[in-house]
Amino acid sequence: MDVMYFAWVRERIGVPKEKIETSASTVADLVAELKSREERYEAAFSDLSALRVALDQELSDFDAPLEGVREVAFFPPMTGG
Amino acid sequence: MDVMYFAWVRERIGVPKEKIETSASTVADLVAELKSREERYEAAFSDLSALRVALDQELSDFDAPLEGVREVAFFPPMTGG
Amino acid sequence: MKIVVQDASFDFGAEAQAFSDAAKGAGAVVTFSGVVREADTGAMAMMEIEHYPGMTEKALEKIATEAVARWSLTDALVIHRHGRLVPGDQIMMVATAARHRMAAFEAAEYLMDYLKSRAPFWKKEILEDGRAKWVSAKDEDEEALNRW
Amino acid sequence: MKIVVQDASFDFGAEAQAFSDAAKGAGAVVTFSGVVREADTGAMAMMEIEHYPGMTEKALEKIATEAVARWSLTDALVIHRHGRLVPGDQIMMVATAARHRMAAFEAAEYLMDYLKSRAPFWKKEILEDGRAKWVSAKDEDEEALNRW
Repeated sequence: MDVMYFAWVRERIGVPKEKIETSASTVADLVAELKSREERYEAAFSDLSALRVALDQELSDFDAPLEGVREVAFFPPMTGG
Repeated sequence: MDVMYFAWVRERIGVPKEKIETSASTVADLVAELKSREERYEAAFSDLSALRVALDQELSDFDAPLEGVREVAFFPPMTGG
Repeated sequence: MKIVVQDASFDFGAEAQAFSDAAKGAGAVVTFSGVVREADTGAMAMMEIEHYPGMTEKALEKIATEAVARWSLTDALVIHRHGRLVPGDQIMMVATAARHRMAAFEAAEYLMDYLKSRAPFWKKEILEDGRAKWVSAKDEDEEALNRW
Repeated sequence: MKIVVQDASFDFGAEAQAFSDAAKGAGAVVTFSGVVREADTGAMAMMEIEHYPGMTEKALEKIATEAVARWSLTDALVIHRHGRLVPGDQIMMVATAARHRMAAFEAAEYLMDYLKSRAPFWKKEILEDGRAKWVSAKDEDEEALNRW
């Protein structure tokens, strides 16, 4: 699965994109798994209320199932315009 | 006093502007005086709710006094934009 | 602040660009522009816009000054044509510049609402068959003033 | 409908004019354009706008399609830049065309509200002293979505 990071999430994790092998069934499970792996994920995901998630380029939420999803992206609230 | 007419009021009265000698004390008195003079004023002023009045180029109303006023204008509701 | 009442056509794109360039510190620029449409019934050959020289400029100046004060605009622009226009011609435009988008939007809507019902312009539609009809003021335009 | 996401600058006046020309039957055209302001604190040297290629275009397309349907727009335009900008640069613009002014205004505000909080752009301010700061989303921008 491709996992992407934007803005300060990208900066804390240190890469814009990586391939992750996981059997996590929801976004929240994936986040918990990443946080347990390394300190930099813990730093990026410490406050989920400050984060947004997109599944296959559609905004989603942390309870959403990952089955069939090819691309997950984590980022802070958007600030366009 | 200069009296001006715009849009269909002008068309009914037949002139855009005229000098009127009057001792009317309010706009309503002036209208009554004009209506009594000629049929075309009667036609133009038959429904005051469909008319607006400006005194010296400021929107006003039919109860307003005419003392000191140099220019009175009658016209239908505006349709700019 | 710039208020223009003229018979001649104007260049909407160039005016919008110049307004935006002059408003660099503002952040947010809103424009509204109106084009002569076909009449609701029948093919319209021409639109004639009558106005009240002298009062028109004063009324627009007052409306724009109020908008600038109420929404702390950094700038405002009103251009309105009179005389004979054909479908497709640009009738008028307003533009507002502010630090934040909501102020720029609200001020532009305010300018349009007041300009429509409080500036002395009157539109007449001349159809292709020669019939002519003064455009009636709409109740909804008068009611729109109540929101301010 | 035209959606453009690009690094390059764009010509606001020319885009506004072209949009208005193409929308002749509409009557009412509203544009909003945003310019890079100075940061609220300290002199800003640069603004960096990051985006999510692919998702950005899809999100803008969805927002514009919804606005067109809801307000029966005859046309809509969104242009948004990414990459490095300096104060005074044009960041983005939207434009809407409709038969009546209220529809054009509301649709443009809707586009802006959704674009601000639902299209994947992130702004970073780089001050002259080298400090950098991601712009925080404002509660008022999220709350603005509730009105639609």
